[in-house]
This record gives sequence, structure tokens and C-alpha cells, in this order.
Amino acid sequence: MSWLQRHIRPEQIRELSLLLLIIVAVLFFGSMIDGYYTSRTFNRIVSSIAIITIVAVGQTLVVLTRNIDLSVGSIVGCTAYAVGTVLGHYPGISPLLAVVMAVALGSLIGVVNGALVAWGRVPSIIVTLGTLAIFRGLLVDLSNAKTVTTDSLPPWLVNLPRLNMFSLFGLDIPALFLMSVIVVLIFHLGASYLSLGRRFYAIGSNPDAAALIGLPIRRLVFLAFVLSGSLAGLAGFVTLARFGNITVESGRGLELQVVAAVVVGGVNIFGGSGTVIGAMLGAIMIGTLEQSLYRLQISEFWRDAILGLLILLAVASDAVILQRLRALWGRADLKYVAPAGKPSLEGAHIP
Amino acid sequence: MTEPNAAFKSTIAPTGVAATSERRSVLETRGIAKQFDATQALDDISLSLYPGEVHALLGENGAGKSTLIKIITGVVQPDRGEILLAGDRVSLRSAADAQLAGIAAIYQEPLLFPDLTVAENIFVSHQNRGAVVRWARMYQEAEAILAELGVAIDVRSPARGLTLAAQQSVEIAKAISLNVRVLIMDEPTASLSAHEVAQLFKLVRRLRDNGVSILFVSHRIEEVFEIADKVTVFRDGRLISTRPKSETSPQRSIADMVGREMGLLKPRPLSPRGDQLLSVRGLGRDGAFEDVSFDLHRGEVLGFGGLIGAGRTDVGLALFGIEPATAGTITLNGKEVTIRSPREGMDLGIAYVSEDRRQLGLSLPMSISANITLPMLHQYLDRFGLIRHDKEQATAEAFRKRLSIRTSSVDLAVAKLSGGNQQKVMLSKWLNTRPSVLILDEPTRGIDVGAKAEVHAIIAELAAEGIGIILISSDLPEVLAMSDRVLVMREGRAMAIFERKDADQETVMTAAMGQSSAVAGEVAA
Amino acid sequence: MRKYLVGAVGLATVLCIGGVASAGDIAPGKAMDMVLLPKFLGILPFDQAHQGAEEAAKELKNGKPLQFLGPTPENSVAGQIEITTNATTQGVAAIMISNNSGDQIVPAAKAAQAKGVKVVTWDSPIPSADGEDVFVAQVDFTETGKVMADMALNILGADGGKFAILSASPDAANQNAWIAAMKEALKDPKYAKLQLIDTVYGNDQSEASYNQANALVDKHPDMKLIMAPTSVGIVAAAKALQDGNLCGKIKVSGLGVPKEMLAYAMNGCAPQFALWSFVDLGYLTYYTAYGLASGAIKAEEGATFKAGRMGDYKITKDPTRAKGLRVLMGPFSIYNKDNVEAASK
Amino acid sequence: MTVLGRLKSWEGLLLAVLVAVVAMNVVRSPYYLGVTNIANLFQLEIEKIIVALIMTLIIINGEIDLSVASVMGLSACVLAWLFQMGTPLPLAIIAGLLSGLAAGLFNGFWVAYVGLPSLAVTLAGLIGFRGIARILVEDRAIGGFPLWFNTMGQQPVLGPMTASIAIFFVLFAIIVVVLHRSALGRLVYVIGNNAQAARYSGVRVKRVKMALFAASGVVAALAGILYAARLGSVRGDMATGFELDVITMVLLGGVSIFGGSGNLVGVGLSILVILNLRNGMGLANITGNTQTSVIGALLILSVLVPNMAQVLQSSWKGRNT
Repeated sequence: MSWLQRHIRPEQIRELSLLLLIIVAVLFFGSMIDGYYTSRTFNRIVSSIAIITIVAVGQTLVVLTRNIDLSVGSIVGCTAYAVGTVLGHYPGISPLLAVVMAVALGSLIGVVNGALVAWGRVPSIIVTLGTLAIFRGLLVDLSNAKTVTTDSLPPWLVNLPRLNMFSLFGLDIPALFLMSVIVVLIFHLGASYLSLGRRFYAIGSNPDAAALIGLPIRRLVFLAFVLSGSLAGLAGFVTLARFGNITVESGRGLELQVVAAVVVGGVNIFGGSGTVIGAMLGAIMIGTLEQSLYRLQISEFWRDAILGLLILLAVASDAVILQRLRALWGRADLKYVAPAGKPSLEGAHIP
Repeated sequence: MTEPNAAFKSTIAPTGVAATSERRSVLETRGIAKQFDATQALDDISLSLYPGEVHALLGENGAGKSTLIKIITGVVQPDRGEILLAGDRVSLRSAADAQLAGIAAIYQEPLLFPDLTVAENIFVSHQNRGAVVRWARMYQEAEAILAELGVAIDVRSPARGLTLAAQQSVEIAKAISLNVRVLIMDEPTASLSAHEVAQLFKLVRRLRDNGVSILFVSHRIEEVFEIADKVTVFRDGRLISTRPKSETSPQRSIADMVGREMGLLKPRPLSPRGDQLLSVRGLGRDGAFEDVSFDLHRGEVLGFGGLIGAGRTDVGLALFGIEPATAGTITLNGKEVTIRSPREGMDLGIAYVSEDRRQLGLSLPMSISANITLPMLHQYLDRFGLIRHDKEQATAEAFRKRLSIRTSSVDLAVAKLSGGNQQKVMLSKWLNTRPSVLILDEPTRGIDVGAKAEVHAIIAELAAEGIGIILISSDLPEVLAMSDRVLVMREGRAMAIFERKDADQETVMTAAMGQSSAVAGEVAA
Repeated sequence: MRKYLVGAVGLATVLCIGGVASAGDIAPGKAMDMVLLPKFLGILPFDQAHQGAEEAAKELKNGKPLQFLGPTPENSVAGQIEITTNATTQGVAAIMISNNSGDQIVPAAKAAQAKGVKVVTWDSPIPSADGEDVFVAQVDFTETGKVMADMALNILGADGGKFAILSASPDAANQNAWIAAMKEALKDPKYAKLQLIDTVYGNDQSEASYNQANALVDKHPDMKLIMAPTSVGIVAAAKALQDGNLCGKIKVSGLGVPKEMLAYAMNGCAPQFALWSFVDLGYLTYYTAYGLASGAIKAEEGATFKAGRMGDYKITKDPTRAKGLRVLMGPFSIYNKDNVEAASK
Repeated sequence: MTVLGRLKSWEGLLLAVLVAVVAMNVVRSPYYLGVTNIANLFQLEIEKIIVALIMTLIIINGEIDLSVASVMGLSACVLAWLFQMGTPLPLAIIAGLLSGLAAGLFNGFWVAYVGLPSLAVTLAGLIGFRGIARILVEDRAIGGFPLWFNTMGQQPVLGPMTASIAIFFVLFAIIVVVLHRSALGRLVYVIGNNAQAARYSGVRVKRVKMALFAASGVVAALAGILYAARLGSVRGDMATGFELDVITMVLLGGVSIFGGSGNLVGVGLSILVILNLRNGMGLANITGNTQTSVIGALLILSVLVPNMAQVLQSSWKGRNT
């Protein structure tokens, strides 16, 4: 136990168990569906989760700070549509510039959310529930509800979903999926090895203490929303590439899947704990379900019901099991020992 | 806050500053003043802290101690006056500024980050450790610092789940890591066991010997005189006196605090013990307390003595059904009963007045009358099940007179009342349930002297009416003065029951702290 | 973009202008509030219909501007009801509905008629025809079924194969009618080898349709064709197959806008698909509604009128529904790699 | 400012806004002041405002129920599914209501007895209940209900009022009494303010929360059935996204998202404001999305305005917060 306690934290156990759950799910589907273990199944799953994953990373940062961003679906829609339209008019634009545009636009929208939450002091659920509607409405009005269609897009973009970077054990790794993995890695390292990253955890873990030691809480919350926005923007670009045809409805309802991924991934809905990797695992879990269920004879309509149950289980396990684990870990408590270099005072010890 | 005795202002001028003036002060405040709304929280405070000394700060609640701390730590900005660090003026605009200046504070409830590791908690406030976290190095340094303090905590484990004592060790380690020059400790011992206090003081002395200047705030005067080199007393936002320990005494400090000689509390006249009301045998709850047995008679005040965390409150909670007992028997009026919820406790005529007025005792935004009638709401309904406000008002008014609650109207939100009056509302609320057994948990904590006396009078009155009262209090003189008998608890066990005549501070304290020094405060459990 | 090309299938195009000597002329210059209500905003064909209606409005010199109001897809039903109700309240002269809500629109439509509002449906009718004055049919719905069946046969060839349908929303009256008609047509022995194995719905949303197409591919490894009688569905399906590098073994067909389908027609993903001119449909619809509202046309069997540049039309019973009147526009255009480029200009 | 004081001024503000909106509608549209239009104004949003009533209690109690829209869909789908399998409609209706009750009890169990955050639990419900609805109806549209059922949602019965509207007003009266005069109402506030203190006063906190969520489920189910009656047909995705409007109505009414404060006068006013806004925009030919985004803006402003007011006030006092 003590070895366990030293080297693995409850949170990591949480993630390992999710990984286990995914494997179980895959084995289950594999046993139920013949021809399940094919590169296409793999391709389906990874390319379907690319979008959710990228958005979930941003969502994780926001949730860590005890907030939530429900407007991501609308941000994805807006950026996908805007970038699509621009590329429609100027097909010459370089891929890099297109991505930059998407990210920039996304973060710009994120600024609105961030400012309202951080300085407007409006609870994030209210702000983003509102902007969820506002951004969508603006998109419909400003675009006159026109549609971006594949034919107007440059070929490199239309073909991007088919572009495989390399293949692993005969499984092709699509560029878009690779992109999402890179995003996850970058942000995971940032969250665990940058002081900045740790501060997101700090302010979510105990805002009062954070304020007392002078952490710039408002600025950090603001930053979290901007990052969430910019990643949603990036996801918007991926959406554009993947679906090609972008109606003003694009991305509607995505926020639910993303929040689901984050919660299932073990990010505490009330801030302070959870990891980016966990969020990705959550996304993979959801993607696997989504892409596998309809291949069973039961209809794909079971997906949402199961997803709802998953979220509940995730939260419940956090509340009940994780508390137990933490209590267990917490026992590793203080002992009074001889102060370094000084003779022993008294070796009293608290059980 | 205003005090009833504000009339007699002490004429004692600040003294003793000269005694140490040859040494250079590390921190000095000059003429600090701060006003909140109408209240003059601080007025012309000039105070000097010197390296290598423990400087105690005494004063009743609202005397201005915490405001001064907030100002020194940069949390609050003063209206007037200046702060000097090692002789030169500084302006502390934020807590971060104060930290950079080498000033750190430790509060009664340590402010740690439960989700961050112990090591991170120690170094989190270092603004200058670079953009990248070097985990290995951080763990080493954290372990080193803790070892230096003579405590061992797994620096890799999250702070969540550490005991208060452990958390305070972490706070101190944090302070050391910032190599502070001034360490402010605001009631650090309030919720520590005797043993933990002893350990804490060891740390404090070690810091002092290393030349740190410590500002020590506490309500436990005996502790103050154990640890402090110098004692400063505040009252009504003004600095009344600053004296070396050698030149003062607990009595004298108290006199300064309250502005009048406060002799021992006037003992409540012993009442003839009525017939038996409540009989508890071998009561226990896993992890909290065990094998507690006692009898309570009509008109008797049974004091619960002991240190905070000795399990006295847990016994109260068990009797009231909030944290039901898992072992033992409760016999009420000769009938054995089981109490599994507050509702059941109330129905049996038991009332528990919580120690935490603001969080557990009252619903602050709601009106006085609504608070008073809450437990008995079902008695205030008409035949359609709707609430009869007139009847509520009547009840509230009755209690307002009986306990002389000072308020313009009983429709006022409780939040608007002073601590003492809130306490009275809470008493009214439970007296309204016509209890035969009344459990009072720290009924006078954090209320001013005047209100305290009133509450004592009420307790005496209720006992005279034949109510059996269990008085849980960490204020030893209070327990001794009010109780017919005193039950002393330690580590969740009933150590002894003293008749008033046999009970005095020493006997009770020895019983409460036990002999062996290996006493473990079971705050941990 | 109004080009009629006789389809490569060479199917008989039904035109209803035969035998009408003197059609009633519609007097321009009346100022009437008219509302054009698509299934929902955000897809190309409805924009084209809007364009056509505006053109007609200009010709007919209607003093009042045309209102083009649409709901959002996820609340299309309630939205269409709300817009209809509000239009009624405003006492507009005519509402032109592409009905997306089955018979759920009936109460609102009846209320409108009760207030003297002319209710003209286009593109997608009210199944029960209650509360509807006349339906402007783009093509004969039975014919649509045949056309789709024929395209399927052409693509899959003589030895046929399995195919699935990717439709719009489950209660889109027109799609349902077409699918029914197609199933009917398939009974003909010459289609014996064509096997319809599944029908799914993408609710005219790009992502949903894309995912549904992928789902079909995974569910039915031996499927050879996806038939999508919806402009959103067909493009999404084509994109999905292309992304899956599956255009070699699975084809796409159905009803699509040439402009959107150009690439896929050229690269062989969608060798053949059909459509009519939505611009003309909007144009004709507006003429019909204007005529009814201005009293120039009676909504009764046999009434005839001249719809500007499109010539003469006649109101007939709708053979594809139990009751109800229709104006039949037609004809179909079948597109393939030879004519699609020209059509998407 | 005391909670009470703030509310008073807040309702004053709402009243002013309402007057302004109505005035604007009267000026902008000649059709606004018509009996049928006033009826339509309620009719077109009736399901949402019914749910808003119960949501008020939930939020004052310090919780939130994001699953209401899905419960609406669920009850309607249960009804349709059973009806289609030949169950007599009255039975199907009862079953629909029961499904709502079940959903409510489910939420309540996890929140009250397991102690999970209602935000997370009802988010799961939002997705899960919708899922069950979809399982039942898949992607069909089930209709063909008997005339009397559709009439209930469509035809005026009392003057210009449909049965749905009548039900709303009855429910409103009931909930006003419950919240502001009954013991339960008092407990709702007490718990919303400080659940712990309530428990220490012998209040059966769990039961109250359970009861509220159950009620929320039933009312949402009722609304879902009325919605089915109004549309005359049921789809798996019906009422999607209604929670936004419902929550907006409550919060705009001055109910604190943190619980403990707010009242039905405010909510009643905010409902009128929103209905008139939507109706006015509808008559001005402003449709769906734009209306929704205006509602979204209102939602934000309803919290932002008082906040900023407080900030200004305190900065005036020169007191740092």
C-alpha cells in the first residue's frame, strides 16, 4: 500500500480505471461485432474524437478554475463558418494562416466570456449559457443563414481528413487526430510543469488562499476562458476540414459531449483536480461508444442514455470512492521527529 | 463593534517601548488608522516588532487585532499612518507585497490548497521560482525544511486530509521557505490539542531563536504568558499598553483588555439537585468518542470541560441525533430511547445550541422571528397548513423581551445583529422548543463581556426553571462558575466528574490533559 | 441557373401546360404582405427559392417587401408554427410554407385560413392537405420515386445490389412521399435486383448526415449505393465516402444541387443525381400565392394562370395525396459529369 | 443592500422594463393589442413558463435542474410510444406523468441522499433522459392523437385561453401560496440559505430536496404532454434546449443562482417581460435565433447589472472588497 501511496495518487487511479473501462468496452464491442478490430473502426473513432478532444482540453482548464464553458459549441460553429467563408473567397490562403485565423477568432470570442466572468463577476454557467445563444444568433444573422459548401473550399482542406501522417501497427494516424494529440500533450505538460498551469489548479482548489497569497485570480480565470475559446476555434477549423459543408447549425450541442468527456475523464466539476489526459480519455470513451453502438443490433439511440449514466457514475465515483481513497492517502500524516541536526526532543507520534 | 464598558477608558499610557529601543525594529507601524463604515476599527496604532522576540497581541473580539494583521499583511490598506520595515517606509499594496517584504501570516484555519501536494503548498507563493516547476528539486527542499522543523509529512501527498496540526506545520514551513522576518500567528492554537500546542510552541521558539520576529495573537491568556516575551493589549481599536512579560501579569492584561478589574466570574448559586432527567451509559460513536457515562438532573448545570477536540461536541451531537451514537444507552425520564435524527432529539425534548452561530446555528439572511420559530414551524400553521405570521411575531416579541434582544424589529435579518444578540436569538429558537434538556456548546464564544454576563444570567434562570443544562465550554472559569458538576473529557473519553466544590482549574486541567506527555490530541481522528 | 436538360435516363418529363388555351392573367401592382417560410434557414436550395420569389415579386411590382422567415432546424416544428401564427396575427395576405412538420402545422394553418390568409405550400406539402389552399409541387412525387429508382439501376447496373436511403427529417412530408414512391416503383420486376436495406435520417444537418453516412458504411459492408433525396444529405454522404476513400466501391445518388455536387460528380463519387430548379420553384410559388391572394386565381381544380416567364399552369387534384390541390412545376434535370459543370455556373 | 431591499428594487426595474417593452410593442405593431395575440403570446411559450414556476422553487432551494427539457421530451415520448402500441390515451398520459415523477425521484435521490451536485446530476439527466426518449421513439414522428387531446393544447376553452394557459395560471396561484405562505416554502428558503443550519434545526433537508425534484419532474412531464398536445405529434428531439429559456425566466426574475433569495412576483414579471419581448420580435418578423440570443443577453444582464451596481456602490463608499 505504502508503495502505491508514494507513487500513485488517487487521481491517477481514477484515470487508470477509466483506461481499463475503455479497454473493457473495446473488448466487449469486439466480441459482439465481427470485423470490429479493423483499421477503419480505429480510424472512425480517432477522427470522430479529434474535435471533442481539442475542445475538452480547453474545457478542462476552465473547469479546473471552478467554472464551466457551455458556449464552446457555438464558438466552434462560428469559427468553422467564418474561416470557411474566408477560404471560400480567398482560396489562396495558406493552411497555417487559416489555422491562426481560427484560433485568433476563437480566443477573441473567449475574451467576451472571460471578461464577463472574471470582471463582470457573473457565474460562468449563466454567462456561457447566454453566450451559447448569443454567438449562435449572431452567426445566423451575420451570415444570412448561408451555407459553406465543400466546392468553395480549397482542395488541401477538403482532403485534410484523408491525410495520414504515419501508420502504427498498420493503423493509419490521421493528421487531424495527431493534431489533437499534440494539443493534449502540450497542455498536459503545461498544466503539470508550468507554474502558470499549477496556478489554475491552485485557484480552483482554494480561491481564498489563492487570493491571500496574491495570485491574480481574475486574470487566470480570464486566461482560462480565452484558452478555451482559442481551442474551440482550433476545433472549429478541424470541423470545417472534416465536414466541409458548414451550416449555421454546425457544432450545436457539442458542449454537452465535451462537458461529458471532461466529467467522465475525472476532472472535478468543482475545480482543483483533474488532468488534460483524463479529459482525452473521457473523449475516447465517448467516441468509442458513439462509433461502436450503432454497429450492434441495438440502435444508436442508446448512446445518450448510456452517456448520461456514465456521467452520473463518474461524478458518483468522484464523490464516494475518490473521497475514500483520499482519506486513505491522507493518513500519511505528520510525525514529530528529531529536528535535523538537533538532538531528539521527544518522539511522540500521532496515530 | 461597541462595548458596554466603553465608558471607562483606561488611562494607562503605552509604555515599555523604550525598554528595547536600542535594538533596531524589524517592523514598525506609526499612527495606523482604519475605518469601516461607522466603526473606527483602528486608531493611531504605533507598534514595533523586534527580531528574535515573540510579541503577543491581546484583545477582545473586535478590538482591532485582525484588522491590524490584515494591514500588516497588505490585505487591507490603512486610511492613515505608515509602516516601516527595518527603518524605511514601505507600502504594502497586496499580500504578495507583504510576502516579498518577508512578512507571513498563519491563521487559525490554515489556508492550504487541498488538491496541491504538500511541497507545492510550501512553495506555491514563491513568485520567483521561474516558469517551470522542477518537481524533484521542490520535493527535496520541502523535505529539508520540514526536517529542520522536526516534523515529517509525505511532501508528495495532497494537502487534502492533513490534520490541522499538520496543516499548520506546512504553513510554518511555507513561512520559513520564504525566510520571513516577521511571522504573524492569528489564534494558531485555537483548535489544537495540548500536545500539538506544545509542539507548535517548540517550533515558535526555534524560529524566535533564529531571529524571526513573531506576532502572536491568542485568546488563551495562559498560552500567551507561556510563549510571549512582550504583551500588547488592544481595546476598541486602540493600543492600550505594551509591556515586557516581566512587567505584567494575566490579571493586569485582562484589566487592560476590558478596561476594568474583572475579578473571577461570580459563581452561580448552587441549586438543590432535582430528580434524574437524563442518564447516559457507555455512549460512543466510532472514531469520535467512547464509553461516556453520566447523569443529568432537573435544574442542574453539568459542565463539559476539556480541550477543544476532546469529543465534547460529539457527545452533544450524538444526544441531539445529528451524529447518532453507535454504542451505549440513553435513558430519558426513566425510558430508554434511541435518537437517530435531530427531529427525534427535539421530539424527546432535547435541544442543542451549536458552537458555530453563523454556519450551523442561524439562517443569517432570514428574519429574527423566522429563525426563532423554525424548529417548531408546524405549531405556527393554520388549518390550511399556511404560516400564521401574527403568531410568529408574538413568539418572537416574547423572547425579545425575555432575553432582552436588542433590535429595532423582529422582522430584521439576523445578520444585522451583533454577536451577542445573535446568540440570544439562537437561545430563543431552542427555548421555544420547550426543552427539558438543553445542550449549550460554547454559548459565550466570541461575544463581548456584557453579552457574556447576560448569557450566564439566562443559564442560571433556565436552570432555576428546572431545565437540565449541559454546558460545553473551553472557557474554564466559565465552566467552573456555572456548573453544579463538571465532566472532563479527553481523547473522546470521560476522564472524571467533579462536584463544584472539588473542582478548580488545576484539577480540571490535569484531568483534561492527563499526565503522560505522550498525550495524543485526537483532533486527528 | 435555369437549365432543363433531358436526363440521360430519358425519362418522360411530365408537364401540365398541355391543353390550356387562355390562362388567367395575374394583374401586377397589388401591395400585399407575403411570407416565404422555408423548412429552416441555412441551406442553399431555400436561398435559391428565395431568390426566385424575389424575382417574381419584382415582376409583379408588389409594393410590400417579401418576408423570408425561417426557424432553426432543432426547433423547426415549433418555429414554423410560431411564424405562421405571428404572420396570421399580422393579417398577411399569403403564407408560403415548405412544411417540415407533418400535420403538426395544421392547427396554425387552419387558423390562418380562418383569418383569410392564403396558405400555399411548396417543396413539401401538408400531408392531410388540411389548412392548405394549394401545393406547388416541384415535380410529380410518384415520378421522383421512379427517377431515383432509375438512377439507382443505372449506377448499380444490371446485376444490381444493396443500397440504403439517407433522408432528411423523419416527418418531412416530401422526402417521405418520395421514399414511399420509390419503394412502390421498386416493385417493378426490372428493379428486382435492387435491394433497399436501410433508411436513416440526417435531419438536414451536415454533421449528422456525415456521421449517418459513415454509420451506413460500417453497418452494411456489402452496401453499394447511398440514395439521399436531400441536398444536404447527398453532399455530406459524398464527402464521407471520399474521406473514407470508398468512392471506388460505394456510390452516392439522390437529389443534389449541381454547384455543391460538382467535385463529386467529376471524381465519380456521385455519377448521377437529379434536381429541379429551386429558383423556378420559388418563382412559381410566389406567382401562385400572389394570384390567390389578389383573387386572380381561385384555389379549385381546373383553374389556370400564367406564371410570368415560366408560362401557363393549371391547378389539379394532387394524385399523390388523398385530397388536396397542386400546381405541378417539373421537370426533372438529371446531372452527370457531362452536364454538371455547365449547370453549376 | 439587504437581499430584500435588492429584490424590491429589482422588481421595480423589471416592472419598468415590462412597461417599456409593452409600450414599444403597442407602438411598433397594430396587431399587438388583440385578444388572440395576447393569448398566442402565452400559447407559444406556455410549456416553458409552466416549467419556470417549479424551477423557481428548485433554484431558491439552492439547486438547479438542467434536465427539465429532456424530461419534457421523455414524458411526451413515453406517452406517444404507449399510445402507438394501442394503450388508451388517458393511461398513456398518466404513464407520461409517472415517467416524469420517476425522473424527478432519480435526480432527487442522487442529489439529496447521495449528496452529488445537482448541476452534474441533472446534466447527466439532460443527456440521459433525452436518450431514453430517443430509444422509445427513435427517429419517428408519432401523431394521430384523438381530437380531444390536440384540442387541449390548441383550441380556446375559457374565452381565448386554451386549457394549457388555464393550467398555467392555476399552477402559478398554487406555487405562489406554497412558496410564500406555506411551511414548505419557508423551508425552501431556509435550506437555500444554509442547508447545514437547517439540518441543525431539525429540518428534514433531504425530504424537502427530494420532494422538489420529484415535483420538478412531474411538472416538466405535464409541460411535455401539453407540448405534445399543442403540436399534435411527438418527436424524440422535442423541447431540446428549453432549459435556457426556463432558467433565464427564473434568474431574470431576481432569483439568486446561489439560492436563498428571490420570489414569484419577480419571476412572474420576468415571464411577462420575456413573453412580450418574444411576441414583439415575432410581430416584427425577427425569428428564432435572434430572439434566443436576445434572451441570452437578458440572462447575462440580469446578473451583470446588479453586480455592477454593487461594485459601483461599494467603490463609491471607497471601501475595498
